[in-house]
Amino acid sequence: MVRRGILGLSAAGAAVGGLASAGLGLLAPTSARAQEAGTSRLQTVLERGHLIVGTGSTNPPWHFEDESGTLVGMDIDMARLLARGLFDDPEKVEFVLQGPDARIPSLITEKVDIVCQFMTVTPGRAQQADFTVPYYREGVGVMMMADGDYKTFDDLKAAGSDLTLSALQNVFIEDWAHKELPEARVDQFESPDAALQALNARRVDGYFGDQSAIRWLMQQAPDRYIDAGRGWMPNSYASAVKQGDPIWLNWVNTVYREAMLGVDFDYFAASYQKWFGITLETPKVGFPSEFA
Amino acid sequence: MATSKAALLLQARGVTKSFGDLEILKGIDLDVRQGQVVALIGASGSGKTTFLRCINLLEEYERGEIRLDGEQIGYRVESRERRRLSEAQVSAQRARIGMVFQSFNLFPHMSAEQNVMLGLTKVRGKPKVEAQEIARHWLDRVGLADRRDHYPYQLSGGQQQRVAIARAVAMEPRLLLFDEVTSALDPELVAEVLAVMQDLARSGMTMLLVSHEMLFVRQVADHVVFMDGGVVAQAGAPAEVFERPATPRLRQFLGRFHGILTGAG
Amino acid sequence: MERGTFLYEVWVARWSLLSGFGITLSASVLTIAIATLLGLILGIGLTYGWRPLRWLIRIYVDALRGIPVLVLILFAYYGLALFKINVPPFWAGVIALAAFSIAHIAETIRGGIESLPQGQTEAAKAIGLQFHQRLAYVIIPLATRRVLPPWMNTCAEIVKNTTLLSIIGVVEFLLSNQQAIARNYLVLQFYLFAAVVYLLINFTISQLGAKLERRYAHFRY
Amino acid sequence: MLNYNFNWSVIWRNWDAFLDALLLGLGMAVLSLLVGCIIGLLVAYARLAQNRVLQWAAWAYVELIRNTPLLLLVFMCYFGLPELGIRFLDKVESFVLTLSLYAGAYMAEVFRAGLSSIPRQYVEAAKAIGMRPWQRQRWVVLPVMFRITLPSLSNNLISLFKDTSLAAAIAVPELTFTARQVNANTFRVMEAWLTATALYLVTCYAIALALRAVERRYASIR
Repeated sequence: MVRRGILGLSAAGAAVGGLASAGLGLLAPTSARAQEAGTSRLQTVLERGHLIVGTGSTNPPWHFEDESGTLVGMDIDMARLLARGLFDDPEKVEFVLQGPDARIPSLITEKVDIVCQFMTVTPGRAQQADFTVPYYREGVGVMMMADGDYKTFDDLKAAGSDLTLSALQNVFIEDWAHKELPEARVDQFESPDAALQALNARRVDGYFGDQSAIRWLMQQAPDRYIDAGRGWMPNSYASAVKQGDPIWLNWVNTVYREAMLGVDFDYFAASYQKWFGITLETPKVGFPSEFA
Repeated sequence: MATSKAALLLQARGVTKSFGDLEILKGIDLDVRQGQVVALIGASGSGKTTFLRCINLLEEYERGEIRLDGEQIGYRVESRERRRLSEAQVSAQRARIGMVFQSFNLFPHMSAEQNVMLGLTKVRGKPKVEAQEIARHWLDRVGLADRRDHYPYQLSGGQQQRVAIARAVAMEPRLLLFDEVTSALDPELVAEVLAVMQDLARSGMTMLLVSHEMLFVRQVADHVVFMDGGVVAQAGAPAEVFERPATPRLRQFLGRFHGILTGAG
Repeated sequence: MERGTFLYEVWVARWSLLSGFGITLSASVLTIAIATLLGLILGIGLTYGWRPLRWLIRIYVDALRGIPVLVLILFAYYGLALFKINVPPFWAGVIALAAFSIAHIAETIRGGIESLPQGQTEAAKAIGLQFHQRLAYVIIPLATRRVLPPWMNTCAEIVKNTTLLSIIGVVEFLLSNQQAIARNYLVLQFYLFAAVVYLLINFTISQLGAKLERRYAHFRY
Repeated sequence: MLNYNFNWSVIWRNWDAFLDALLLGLGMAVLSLLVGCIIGLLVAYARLAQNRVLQWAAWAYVELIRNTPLLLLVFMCYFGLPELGIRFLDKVESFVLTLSLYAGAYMAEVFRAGLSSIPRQYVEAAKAIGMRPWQRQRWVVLPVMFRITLPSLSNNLISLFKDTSLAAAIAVPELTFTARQVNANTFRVMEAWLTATALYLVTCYAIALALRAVERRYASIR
């Protein structure tokens, strides 16, 4: 079940309501609050009968639409895992599609129960939302055209200020690029499509982005691109929930941890294989590795 | 004033002109001698204005020829074929013929002085200072010395027409054409324009005018041409044309101005 | 058809392109409907309104016409969220487009009404019609003819402006083409394809407009 | 009602960026208008020319450009031209090219209307003092048309300035891009967008005022 504000009809009612409230009070939240005061979100979700997850739709391999128009990706798999844990049915999820900037606001305003949207854990964000345990360690890298001027990371470094990279607009993106390529210029685009287009059109020399995305793109068009072969700036991807609900946070953490190390490992490993092309090693039996 | 002994300046022979199927000029013959004031009169639709415009090549004509100082206007005949002259040659010929229009046609984006100067600097190639001097002289002559920096919209119709006359005269044309120059004016403004024209006529300027001001024509013109249905129906000295109209059409035409003519004449 | 050729890729992307086309059309139609209705009301208010009301509308109209549509769209998308108004991107876009077009249509309507000869209104007054009757039977029908051409222009502008919705992630026709390009790299082909489709939409609108104009052509005054 | 605490220090810290962005946008708009006027003039003359092919080509140019969304044209120029081997334009130049072509189509219509509205008599008066064809255009037709079309010229400049916001889509650091950047960096949504909006409004108003003064200066045609 995907709720989205596109092909008008279903959303028309909601939007007319939105217009009306915009005209009237400028506040009245239009969707029912996801949580009653005093009880845990866990209880609310169970009573409601489905989970509401905030995510996006334009960033493979995390959350995107496949050729049949179905929402898929690593974030989506994590959300379905939660639904399975709650209702024994991975389909009982409602996805609310939102832009990256809406991730924290939608939690604060309780529009969603949880955000699964390639969210980088930072101390600043942790002040506004509670992060779950991370389920992916991301790094940034550069991808070039296979028939372009630059073949290796050393070529990029040597290019100095002649080098232009495209990237998805982001708070830290320029600083991160400059850590390894201090003189490179970074053109920031609103959508990952546009950033990639800029590389395809050879408007830029390289696409600067998440290694997961680069790996995915290289898989899709193996002869077209080359990976500069250098990753830096480690950062952790986790889900986030509204602050101040330890029961809910703990439940999600439990599911995630056991996906990575316990009963749901096979499900998790299959997703890793599918989206990142990474084969995970089966956790060793014996002493739990997280305390090793 | 000019007599028949003066040199022939303009010579039109068998000029015909049609708009589509409608034949407006059916073979006009006309001579204008140096220093003469020739007036074209006739009912509207008789072809006076069209003929005037042919002289300045604002209209193309099909057959016949118009010569200025013996040089054919607008066309040359080459192995019996009539060819139109180049735009540059036509422009040069036009520069020798001045024209004043019914609707003044002052350039709206230029002051009175600039209007007069434009042709002097761009066509005659005179230096700006000299052009300005000439412009001021002529504006002074038409009584508008104090209006030279005014734009057309700031001038009355009569003043605009006087600027237009100054603009035409300043080019020192061999011949000056006037196309019903007082028709668009309020009655009280007509006199000031006619006065300027009379002044020009006295100074020896060769003029060909289309006018409905019969009194003025009678007083100022040396030669009057009555046009009717695209041909010259009668021509001669004013006294002759006005007092001995040869055709009923001319009698009828003049009858409309009877009061004015007898009253003043 | 071979994989990688333009027609094959259009075929593969047909549903996504169709849905994009549908979104472009629905966004355009909704915007045109809202903007025309409210623009008409504001336009009448701007012409006949009580003075302070007129000023208010004037400020709205002038302000909205001085802001880029893209900024309005981004503002509606990011800004309204702060008022806890749950607006999905599609509707944020429609609201912004409509807000902008209302201003244009209101101004058009005012111009149309004010260009009517005074005599018409006076004649309507003279036969004793009340304000709303004069509006309904005389002024609006007569102004329609004047307003029709600029209104059709605004409609075409609205269709073109719906492409800006792609920037806040609404998968309208342009973005559906870009998604296809992201898969198959047929940049020029798909952009030209998109251009032709927009051209056809706007051409249809202008044909429709010409037809309407002919129908109203007998209103001469 | 609005639980949002304004913090304008973000804007002051980024004030230079906003001003640079504003100047870049204005510069692109003015440049596009100038180039667009040249294109527009040529196209307008082509549309009024005797030659059928020329007429048709000019018509096709105007209709194609005016009925295609600007954003699409921006993408075509930026992403598409390199496919054709045209690589020497950077993002700003490619945007200015797009906007110039766009302005050209609109100015062509403005100029065509202006040229056809010039009374035939002015040209005749110019003919009568012996001016050659190009002199008539240069000293009479064009100056008069310029004065007639001045109001549309200022409207077009304002439109073009607003259209520079689309350059943000190809990462040109103009106002919209800067507002989005500040927004992304600081999460100060309201401050960033209000600032951008105010700068757009004030600039558009200033352009309108300035050009109205120019119009008055050239108001000799009534």
